[in-house]
Amino acid sequence: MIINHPLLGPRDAQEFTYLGDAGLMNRPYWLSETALQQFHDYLYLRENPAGEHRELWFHEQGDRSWLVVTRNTVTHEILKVELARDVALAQKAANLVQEPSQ
Amino acid sequence: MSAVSTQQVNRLSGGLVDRGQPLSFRFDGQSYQGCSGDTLASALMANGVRLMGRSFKYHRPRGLLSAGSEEPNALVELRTGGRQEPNTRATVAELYDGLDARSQNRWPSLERDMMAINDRFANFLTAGFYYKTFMWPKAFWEKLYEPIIRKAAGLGRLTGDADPDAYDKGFLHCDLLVVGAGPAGLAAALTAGRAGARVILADEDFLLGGRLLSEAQPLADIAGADWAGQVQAELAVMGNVRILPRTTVFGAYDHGIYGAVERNADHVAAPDAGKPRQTLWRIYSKRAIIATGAIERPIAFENNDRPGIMLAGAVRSFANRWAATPASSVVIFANNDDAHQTARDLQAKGVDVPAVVDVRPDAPEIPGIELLAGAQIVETAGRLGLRSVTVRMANGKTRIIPCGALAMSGGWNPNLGLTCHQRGRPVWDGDLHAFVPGQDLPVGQHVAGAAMGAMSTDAALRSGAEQAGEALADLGFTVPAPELPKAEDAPVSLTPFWHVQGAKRAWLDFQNDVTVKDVKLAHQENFTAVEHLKRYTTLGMATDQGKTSNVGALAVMAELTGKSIPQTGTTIFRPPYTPVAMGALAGRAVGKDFHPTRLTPSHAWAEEQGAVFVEVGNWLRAQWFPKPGETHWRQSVDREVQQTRRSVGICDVTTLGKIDVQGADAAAFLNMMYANGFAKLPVGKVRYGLMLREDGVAYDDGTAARLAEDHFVVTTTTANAVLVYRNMEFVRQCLCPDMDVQLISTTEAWAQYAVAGPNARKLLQKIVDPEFDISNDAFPFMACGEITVCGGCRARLFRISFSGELAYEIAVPTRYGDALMREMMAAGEAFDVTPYGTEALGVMRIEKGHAAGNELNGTTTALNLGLGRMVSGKKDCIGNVLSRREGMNTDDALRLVGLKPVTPAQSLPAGGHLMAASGPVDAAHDQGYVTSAAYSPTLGTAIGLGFVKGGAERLGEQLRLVNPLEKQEMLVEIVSAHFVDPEGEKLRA
Amino acid sequence: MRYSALGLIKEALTGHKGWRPQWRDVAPQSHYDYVIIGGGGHGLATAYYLAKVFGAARIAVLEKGWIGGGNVGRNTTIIRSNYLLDGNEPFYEFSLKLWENLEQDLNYNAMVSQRGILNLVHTDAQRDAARRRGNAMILNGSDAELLDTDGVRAMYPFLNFYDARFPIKGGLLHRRGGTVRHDAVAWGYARGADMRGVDIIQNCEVTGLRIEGGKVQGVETSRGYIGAGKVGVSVAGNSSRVMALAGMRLPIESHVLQAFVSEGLKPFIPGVITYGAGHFYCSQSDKGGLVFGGDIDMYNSYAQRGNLPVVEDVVESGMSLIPALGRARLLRSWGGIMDMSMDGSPFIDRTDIEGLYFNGGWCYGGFKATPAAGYCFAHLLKTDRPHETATAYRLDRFMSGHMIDEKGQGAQPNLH
Amino acid sequence: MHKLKPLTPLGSHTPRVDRIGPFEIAETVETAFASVAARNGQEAAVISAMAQNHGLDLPVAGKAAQAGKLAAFWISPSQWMCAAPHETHELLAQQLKATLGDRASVVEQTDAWCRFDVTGKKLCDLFERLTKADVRAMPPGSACRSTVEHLGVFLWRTAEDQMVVLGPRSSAASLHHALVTAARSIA
Repeated sequence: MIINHPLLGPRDAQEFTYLGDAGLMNRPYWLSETALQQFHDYLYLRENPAGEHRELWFHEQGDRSWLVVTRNTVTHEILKVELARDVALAQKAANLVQEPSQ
Repeated sequence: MSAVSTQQVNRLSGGLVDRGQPLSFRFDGQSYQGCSGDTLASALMANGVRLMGRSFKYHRPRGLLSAGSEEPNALVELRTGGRQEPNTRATVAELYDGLDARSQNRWPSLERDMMAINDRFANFLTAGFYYKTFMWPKAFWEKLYEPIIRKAAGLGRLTGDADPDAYDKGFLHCDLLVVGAGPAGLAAALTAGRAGARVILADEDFLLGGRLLSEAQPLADIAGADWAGQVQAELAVMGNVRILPRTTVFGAYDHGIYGAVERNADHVAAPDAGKPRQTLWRIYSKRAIIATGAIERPIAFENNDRPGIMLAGAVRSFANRWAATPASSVVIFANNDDAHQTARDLQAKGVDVPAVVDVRPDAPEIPGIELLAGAQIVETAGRLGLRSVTVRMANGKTRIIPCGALAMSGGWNPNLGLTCHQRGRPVWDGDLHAFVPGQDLPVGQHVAGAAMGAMSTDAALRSGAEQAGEALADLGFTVPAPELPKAEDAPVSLTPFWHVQGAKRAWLDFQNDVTVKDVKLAHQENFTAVEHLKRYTTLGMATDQGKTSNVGALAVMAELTGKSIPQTGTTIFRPPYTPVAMGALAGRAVGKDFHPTRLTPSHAWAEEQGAVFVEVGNWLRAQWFPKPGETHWRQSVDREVQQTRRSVGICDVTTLGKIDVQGADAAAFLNMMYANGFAKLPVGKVRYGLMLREDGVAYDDGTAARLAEDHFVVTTTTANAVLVYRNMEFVRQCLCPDMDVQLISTTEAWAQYAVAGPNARKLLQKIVDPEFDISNDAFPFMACGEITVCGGCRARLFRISFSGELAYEIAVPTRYGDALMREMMAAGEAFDVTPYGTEALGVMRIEKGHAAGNELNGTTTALNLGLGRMVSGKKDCIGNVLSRREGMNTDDALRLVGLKPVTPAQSLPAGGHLMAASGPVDAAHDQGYVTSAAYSPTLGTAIGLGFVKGGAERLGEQLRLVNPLEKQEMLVEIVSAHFVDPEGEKLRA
Repeated sequence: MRYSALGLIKEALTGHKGWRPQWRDVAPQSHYDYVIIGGGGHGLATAYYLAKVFGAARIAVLEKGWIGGGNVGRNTTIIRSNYLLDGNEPFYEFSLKLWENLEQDLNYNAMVSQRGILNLVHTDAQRDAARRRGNAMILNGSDAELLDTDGVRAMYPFLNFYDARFPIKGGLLHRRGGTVRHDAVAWGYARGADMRGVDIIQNCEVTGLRIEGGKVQGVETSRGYIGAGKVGVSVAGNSSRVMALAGMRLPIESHVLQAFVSEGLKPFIPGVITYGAGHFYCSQSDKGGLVFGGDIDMYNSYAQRGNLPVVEDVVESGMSLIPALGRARLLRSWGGIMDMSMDGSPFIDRTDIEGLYFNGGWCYGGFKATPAAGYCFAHLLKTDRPHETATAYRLDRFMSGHMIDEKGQGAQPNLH
Repeated sequence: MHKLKPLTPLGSHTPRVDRIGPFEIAETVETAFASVAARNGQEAAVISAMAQNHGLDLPVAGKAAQAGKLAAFWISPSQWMCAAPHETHELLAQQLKATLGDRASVVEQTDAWCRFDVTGKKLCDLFERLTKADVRAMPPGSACRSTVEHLGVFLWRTAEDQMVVLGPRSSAASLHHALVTAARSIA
């Protein structure tokens, strides 16, 4: 497979290490009432669609960027590639607006 | 048997063979001569050889069916010794001088094969017969039946000798990959090349031209082969076009990546020294054109498998390209016009064509050749080679026609392999009566020429140019259409005809001996799904993967089920297109080069000392340093331990991972990474740290040294250096993106040595430059700092101890590591310093009760390791929450303990299980297991570490250590894991 | 019809006119007591044992394509009971014992061949781990032997003992392990179930689960609604898809595992051998093909095909272990979808929905488990209690912290 | 000067040079390396500081830059590898840190790497056998990280006929073996 790196262009997927469901970026708050249940769901009940899947790839043999790759798990077609750090920063910003308590 | 037979009785005039370059070769010990340009198949044919192999199941005599890579019958063992390659298709084996080939799957000889007895029992050996038998008595399957079956099965032999040849790998990038250099492929490459695109043109043949090389009809006023030569010449001088002959594109993978094997040296006896036999190319293409032509299909009729019965197009290829005929008289059997061309070409070459048998009542006449229209061949004769065919005439009468060969044609199937590799499904073309590529082609893939159903040369040329134009237009090229010669443009004229009705066996899959009867039986037993049909009858499972047999079998099944062929199923192909030598797929990564080797900074020095090395991951580390007179490794290891504990020892610990962590939030970041806290660690101090996975299981431990408020150096275990770095980047980029942290690995930048033992400080004081005070007060336990050594070389010093002794780790830039080791050894002479290896390191850490890889095995928690306290409840960290799950915190949870044999002499087997001192010995009563064990020269007894249920509370209790695997059982006592210096006075001294 | 030597001879002499379909093609009835979703090895075995051992009636197996078309038809045919953990080993030993009597039980020759499995070790730590596992196997009633280098050489002289990057230091030999003709397992169970009245319905895709008041009522299929007393889901790589029809999320990811076969060769590799320093395991089929595989492709996938890097990785490993392989040719590669669980171990459990049961998460270990998985799933479906060898295979074990992690890789499915 | 005698990555006191057909493969030890990573939000500041103090314009992704004795190539978002002659810049990291201060994290990388300068006309014919990177699409002034025979490396195209390969120092021998073997197979 070829992943079109946002900064480096097309790179062989073999340069990357796969982690999985991009939901792993949404780590629950450790002190919440239901932390145990939340962490259980976060770590163990991942998305596993036959179709579009947002997933994390690490460019281990490249620029060491974590990427969020949107890929179809049936056709392997890649529809979108983002820098995970940008995604995470955007989420943080959004979360701050929603739940200022944390 | 080895008198050279020089007369090539079946050699015709003309062709693309160089009679000026005769080549001698051997087949089954008999010497022959062929010409440059021959394949083994054409050379054998020219020499009048028809019998070339035996079939898989019935061991029926077999000759050539085809002229190409789809050949199911003529498989030979090529070369000898380590280079012996089984199952080579004679049709693609280029002839070279001295070639030595042998027939296979026969005993004692090809003519007299004892296993042909199977043919007599054909009634018993029908499809799936073995599922119904060989079950009585029970034991006999493995003891008797299966060994016999296995011996009879298989084709060629592997010698077991190592393959002496080298294989290369490489990576090619292009705008357009053209697969196949026939008319369509050449036209495509020409179009794209002239447009300036990066083009790769690959063909499995050693000559470009594909079918053009086999056809007598010219393109306009020029011979097909000559036109191919002209195009090749033009492409060859284009800087943007790369031509790869002898290169099989075997697989279509995701996103335009194709796998290809170039045969660099299979056309010579052996590769030149240092040169590869084959090269595996991974081709990255933006677009690809599949121009792989078509494969002719046989007709099933009784005994249609005799040597001499071939595909009509193949006969034409041998006659026109290789100037060879399977016999002096050849009958044609067909359901289409194309085969008539074979008759014409053979006649033109002076081969006798007694008749053309055409199943079509309205078949067109062929001037000068008898046409038997509406007739069928119902039987053949000739055990080791065709003698005659029996024809049922249109009027029902039968007629026997003597002949040495039969050229049959049931029509042509587009060669779809690469279009199916991503599960694309071909569709049925009712006009061609064949499957053509469907709409679900791999992204970026186009199909041209006969492969897409453009069967005439003219249509192939034009579709090649068209497809290239389309593909490149997508990429933004402007593509002028090239002027192409006008060529033969006959429409496909064919009446579907699959098999002649009859009671005897009519072959569909020639290699695996699958007949029409087998398909009928499969249908009868409800194996009607095409995949069931294949798996039950083994149809299409042979080395040709059903290239010539799948469609015919589908047609028969369709008749039986009363469905259409497309309703019955389709033919899907999987990689590789043709079998690929394993050597090519492995490339250079074999033997010692399987993985890179990592050497430590003191490696050269250690070699001088005669150290014994051991693989630790990709690292080579000194395991121990034998001294003269030491005959057993234990002597060396015991000495290294004793010398270190008595005075001082030095160990290369460079392999530990080192990660530089900087930034305003560096401390907060480490708080997140480690179970224990680092925020309050003062500058100039080191702290031991434990890392958990998010599931709460411990996975790595190490230290973090704070060199500045915003600067840490983290060490990891050797095994987890890469993983820890990856996880740190994950936390940095994905979980804590707003933290100010920067990371980089420095594992290789620093040579690092542990200096341990009561005299460690004294030794280092001779190395560390005097302006740095490393006295116990100035540089206490767990201190760290940047210093200089040996007169100004920058270095780092950490006062940490894995051995439990007064110990330091000292680091200098790697290039100085060798020199520092030598300096320290010299400085240590006064103290009887010893280098120590990984064994002594292991002994000392067990004596000290430090957990290592055997304890951090991926299933143990901080609690199990006796480090439960380290998991801070005051802060978040990876693994914090899930480490509190009930199942991981039971009272009888496994705890790390020390173990001592009750009889000191006994050594403890790591991996032994622990049972109560008395009572049953079984899994239900398992109390734990031994993780690490060693002989402790310090205590003069074997010691071990292990996990025991509720271990911490069971000190002093005796258990049975059982090792049924090696019939061992012994009593052990549970003791503290800290065998030496439990109070830690030594390391603070 | 029962197969016998006599019957075979009779048919041979009379043109094989008498052979009956090995299973009937039937149209679905409106209601069954038990509906098994998934006509793979596990589903068919479940139906067989439900009917044969537990005396259940009115059973249907629904298969969206052709039976045996999933992983039972695309695996590397290995059977073994060489597991470390107490949650696993008793189950796999139970399975191996069922294999040992399978052919007589089914009256179908699936070519169970206990040729022995050898796991090579290349470091002292690996030997320690092998010793711990071998002992666990023996303590659980299985068999194991620890071989040294010479012991390995005696069995496999053609391995790389001279310039190996990672020298062979011995191996853990499990003599009762071996191989089975994989397709025959599906057909044998199908035939056995069919003979006991089970309806095997091919080309019948389940499109929905009808659930009312927290209880399953039946299944919607491409061939209409089928009522069901109990529904057992046994669909391997499609577990997440099918259970999503019931609104459930599973601790499972679907990954593609490739497998490979070489051209037919005369007998070369006697047993099953697994490399300890690379991703490679290999055996030789009765037809002569070397059947081998390695690691999964590492990314979530529902495509039954893999990519080139894994092919190269597997063959590199194979060549570094068996240098003679260079001259053999790779004939065919294919991919199967593995239901990779979060700890590498499976589930055979009830769900929160009454009457809905789940069997899955087998990673790439499903084939060897076929008989016991079928037996234990049937036991659960019939009695609502887990079979004694399958009590650990609970869906809630991650919440309670009772993972069964043979490889110690944690919640990273592609590493199990 | 201290008394510790350096060893080359290949374990000798003199760098190794191999000439194979049209190729020269030269072990090079005369370069000091230091990584420069901008602190959060400091990328612009670091870039301008490097420009002002060293006259070097830090390059964008995939590129390298040179200014006098100092060179740099991009290795990660907001992170570069700087290079300078070892004899004059053995303390490159300290020198850069002195001018960049808290705007950047600077780390000595000199001995983390072994460096091979591969020179020859048919450079791309050689490297297409070694790396996935499309070397024909890497004009002089390009740099990228990829793999060579299972090793993570930096490829730095310094001239039409020269590629600089940086590999993990501990694997220098394996990397050298890979380069030499590939050269022999086409020389």
